[in-house]
Amino acid sequence: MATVDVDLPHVKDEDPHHHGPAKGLGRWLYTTNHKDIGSMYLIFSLSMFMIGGIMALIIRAELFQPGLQLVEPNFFNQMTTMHGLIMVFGAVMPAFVGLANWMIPMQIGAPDMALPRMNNWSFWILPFAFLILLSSLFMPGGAPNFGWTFYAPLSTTYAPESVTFFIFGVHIMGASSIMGAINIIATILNMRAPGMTLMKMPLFVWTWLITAFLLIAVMPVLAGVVTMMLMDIHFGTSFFNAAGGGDPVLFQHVFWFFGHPEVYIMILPAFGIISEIIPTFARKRLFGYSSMVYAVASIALLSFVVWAHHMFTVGMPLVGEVFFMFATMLIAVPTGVKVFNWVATMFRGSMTFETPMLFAIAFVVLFTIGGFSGLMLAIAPADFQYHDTYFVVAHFHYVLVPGAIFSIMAATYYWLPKWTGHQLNETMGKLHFWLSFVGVNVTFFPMHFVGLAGMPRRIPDYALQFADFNSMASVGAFIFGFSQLVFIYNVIQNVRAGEKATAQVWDGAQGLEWTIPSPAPYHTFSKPPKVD
Amino acid sequence: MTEQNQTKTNRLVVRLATAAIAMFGFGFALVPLYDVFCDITGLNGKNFSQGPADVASVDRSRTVKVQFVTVNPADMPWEFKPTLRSMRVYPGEDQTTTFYAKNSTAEWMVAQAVPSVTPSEAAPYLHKVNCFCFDRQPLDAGTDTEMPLLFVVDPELPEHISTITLSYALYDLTDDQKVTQLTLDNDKGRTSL
Amino acid sequence: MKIWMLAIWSVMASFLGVQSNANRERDFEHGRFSVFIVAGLIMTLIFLLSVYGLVQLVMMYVN
Amino acid sequence: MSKAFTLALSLLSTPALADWQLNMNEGVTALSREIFDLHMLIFWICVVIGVAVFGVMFYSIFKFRKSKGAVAEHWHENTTVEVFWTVIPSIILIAMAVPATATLMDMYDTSEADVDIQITGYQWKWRYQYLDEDIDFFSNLSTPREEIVNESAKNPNYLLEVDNALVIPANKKVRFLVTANDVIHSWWVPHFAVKKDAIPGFINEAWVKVEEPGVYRGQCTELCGKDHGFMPVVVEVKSEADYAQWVADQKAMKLAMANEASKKFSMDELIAKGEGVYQAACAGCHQPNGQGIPGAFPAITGSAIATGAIDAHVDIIVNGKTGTAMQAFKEQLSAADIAAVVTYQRNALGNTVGDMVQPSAIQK
Repeated sequence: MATVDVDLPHVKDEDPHHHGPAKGLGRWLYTTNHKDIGSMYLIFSLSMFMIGGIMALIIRAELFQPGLQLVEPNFFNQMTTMHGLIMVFGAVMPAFVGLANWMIPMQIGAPDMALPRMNNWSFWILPFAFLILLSSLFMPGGAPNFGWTFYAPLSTTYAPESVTFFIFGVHIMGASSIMGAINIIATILNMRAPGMTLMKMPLFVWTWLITAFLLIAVMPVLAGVVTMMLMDIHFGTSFFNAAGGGDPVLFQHVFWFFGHPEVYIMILPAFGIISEIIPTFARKRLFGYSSMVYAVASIALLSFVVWAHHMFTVGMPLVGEVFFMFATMLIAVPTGVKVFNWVATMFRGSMTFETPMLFAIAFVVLFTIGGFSGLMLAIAPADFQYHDTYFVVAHFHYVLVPGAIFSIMAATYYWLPKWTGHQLNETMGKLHFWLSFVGVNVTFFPMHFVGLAGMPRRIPDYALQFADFNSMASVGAFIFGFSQLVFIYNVIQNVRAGEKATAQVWDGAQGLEWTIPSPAPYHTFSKPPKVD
Repeated sequence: MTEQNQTKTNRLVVRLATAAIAMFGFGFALVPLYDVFCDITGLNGKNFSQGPADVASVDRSRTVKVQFVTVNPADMPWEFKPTLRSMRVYPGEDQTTTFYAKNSTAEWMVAQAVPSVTPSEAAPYLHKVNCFCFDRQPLDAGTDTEMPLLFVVDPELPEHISTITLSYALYDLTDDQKVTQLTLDNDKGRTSL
Repeated sequence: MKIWMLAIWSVMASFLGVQSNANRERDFEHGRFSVFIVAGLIMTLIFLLSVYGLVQLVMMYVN
Repeated sequence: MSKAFTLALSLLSTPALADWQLNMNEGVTALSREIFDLHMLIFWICVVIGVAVFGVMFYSIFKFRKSKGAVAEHWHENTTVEVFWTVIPSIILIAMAVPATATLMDMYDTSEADVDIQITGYQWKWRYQYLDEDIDFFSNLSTPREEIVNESAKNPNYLLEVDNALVIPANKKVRFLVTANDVIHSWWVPHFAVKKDAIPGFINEAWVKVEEPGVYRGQCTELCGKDHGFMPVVVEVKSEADYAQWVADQKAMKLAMANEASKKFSMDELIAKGEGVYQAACAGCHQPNGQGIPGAFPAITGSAIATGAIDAHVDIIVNGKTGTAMQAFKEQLSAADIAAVVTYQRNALGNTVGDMVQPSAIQK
């Protein structure tokens, strides 16, 4: 991140008659303040993370032992589907949008987001989207039970009636993401403080700019595919119904055309966060800032040409298999290489290991393990043995839980003193880290083994040879699950009390957000800072 | 937000919004794009060639085994099977075969056969000159029929392909037909007034 | 024309994931945003076709 | 109370054979071994790169600590090093692509097969049709329900056992034509390294040439609804002689079943046979006690159809009911089975209608 030396705007010269936040519920309902909306996104994401987590614990409790103990198979499928949907669209994406809302204006010296009212609206439709989705749990026929990838015809002709609620839920989530993305692009491109050129922007802002373009390109395609589903179910078309000339494989192509860029949408902001945290605690500038920016930009384009590596066993002609294998292996290069940049940043640095740094290092190690299993999955012939087994479940949980979730936790611990003005309780933070670290590995590493041994995905019960590793995974899941209560305690504790945090907060921190006092005043950078 | 910044933002937002709507359209454009792509590569064993194929000459140097397979999806009660399990054909030579269908239920029904070819690489080379799958096949209660298929294997079929399997999934479209029939009658009724 | 050549070269560098600070400053100083988007799309198309060509080559070579 | 008891019972019954299999099955075909080698090759490449990267990282973590007085240096760019550590993995990947493409091409071999078998995925069972012989049967999960709900100990092949296994000859190329009847399934036998999605309305093909006779087990690998985890694949590979013998037995059995349809049964014989058929084919939805699941699957006890006209009862089993989950069992059950299960449903599960139907009266 380019070094930024800027004169500290002292609080006094804020315009004196400016008013603090409104009082009561109205503050949150009508707020157009990027900090309030950021907090609401993060609180919403944390609650969704808990709900999704409870569903994960139900799944793991059932899979603790062979035999059906707790739930009957149809409800189990509902749990896996809702767990996937809520974690992807409810926990990870809103958390990143919340962090973007909080930090981007402060990092580029802007007073607020470019379109504050749209910002409010794109948050407030989210709780209703998930209310619609979650209410389908109580409808006759139950919630969606066709997996978060909702392949046709299971999700069209053979779906429970609540599928229509699922479709409208996804429509609204998509609208919220698109509006959020438009808002972020407009803010980054038009509202940077003078002197804050694109070259000097922190990497978190860069990765979010690229993610926003990805969102605008693919969320409409997701809206398109669920609209096609709606027409198939209710208006008698046959996009995906072979009887009327449609094709279920068409669904998979259009879904994964959205799906693969979506997984990059869920990891690029994490790259940005880690690229902010490691330089701070290594007290050394990020190694190869330009390479990171260019590599992230190339991912935005290359992620559109590899979607069919999710479909190697669907019966593609040989030309298709070989093409998507080559393309997937080639685009792994700009993605994987970033890890070397982080390690090079640490090399010859001067490191301290507070909680954010612990999470960041765990991210680099465990995300790379997920990246390696991803590389193994790219080998098409081997994928015939891996596809739709627990090996794939282990892969994407390694890139999502120690990947996206750990980076969100790292960001929260990193910027919380700036938001609340209180220093972090390091011991509690470390307790949460080590519990999560152990829980995540005990949960997901055994899944590699049962997956290779032949256990398919999304099954409520399994053969005896998979029993031992599954019970271990379930124990790990409960450890990881309950250690998130420590996280909630840490956050609430930090909001309520703690030593006064300085503006700088972290010794090695660079960037505009550290030039304003902690807690960050309600309105910051009303007058743009001088950045040279 | 200075004045000039505001207009710049508005123009940017309009451009981004149109991009989002364009991508929504692109999502739907993927459907015809997919069919064109399938027709060229035979992806998923589909080919939409209908009618006589301009085939060079009969290639008597090799024979290709063409197998016939039938599937009754969902709750299709008809009995449906090929009269001939497989044939050895010369590429370029017109061939005919029939498929037996019996409607053993107590009501009039109409069905639509959906073809699929494997290996998908061979799909563009199997030309269906005339096939019962081109249109819907009605059957009265308790009656049966033999439905014709005229096809020719294109001599340009790659050498390494020696067996082509053509499968038909027979779908029950009785309800769909009744709905379309209803609308047709209404139109006729309305026009005749 | 020089802008286009530089843009193409930068996009290829970004596909590899390596870019020097100097080049980046040059790109951001002189390059125009739209030029980079178009160059990026063209290069992605070229990447697509070259991988497809490679696949056809490998297929021809085998049988 | 009973749920707590079953939970306790299941926790106590630690499975007989604890198995800590860590790696992929090497398999019994040339292709599955090739795939296993590819798997191990890419695995070791990842381990080597991992050790290198994490080595440098943990070295830095221990060596360059502030508490040990490390002072951070100020370089933050070195394009040559970056090019170096980008080109090396690219070369490794390209090198990796060569054997992978070779194996993939072997898998898409289109030479003539000795045996062609059509595999059709149904909601929650497989159907095997031998194209050259007139053999056609369904393969249902045969794990007893008591084991699944933990009322009795689990046998070693728990959830991986079927009533009629697919039988194929060893050392012969067997070609599978994979399709589906309702939703997308996926036919997978880990030891063959064969996995192909079964897509309704379309046909896919896969092939295998197994070297050693034996029984090989797999499962459906694409979410297909309620009992996705309960439709296993069992393939019995026999030597050529045994296979020919098996084909002959199947033909003989078909003949026996044909004349069984003309035989006269007593009421008790029908009810006894009917109970077995009910547990295998109907209990999945209508539940073993015939109560069904309200809102999803109707109950048999006191059902209007089961106690009404017997012809309507037969017709709904033979032709199913469009638009509902009730399938047409015409192809899945023999005439004798249908007659038996109809008689059983009318004279058991709380119904006492008292009439019966002979297999010869079943119109298929």
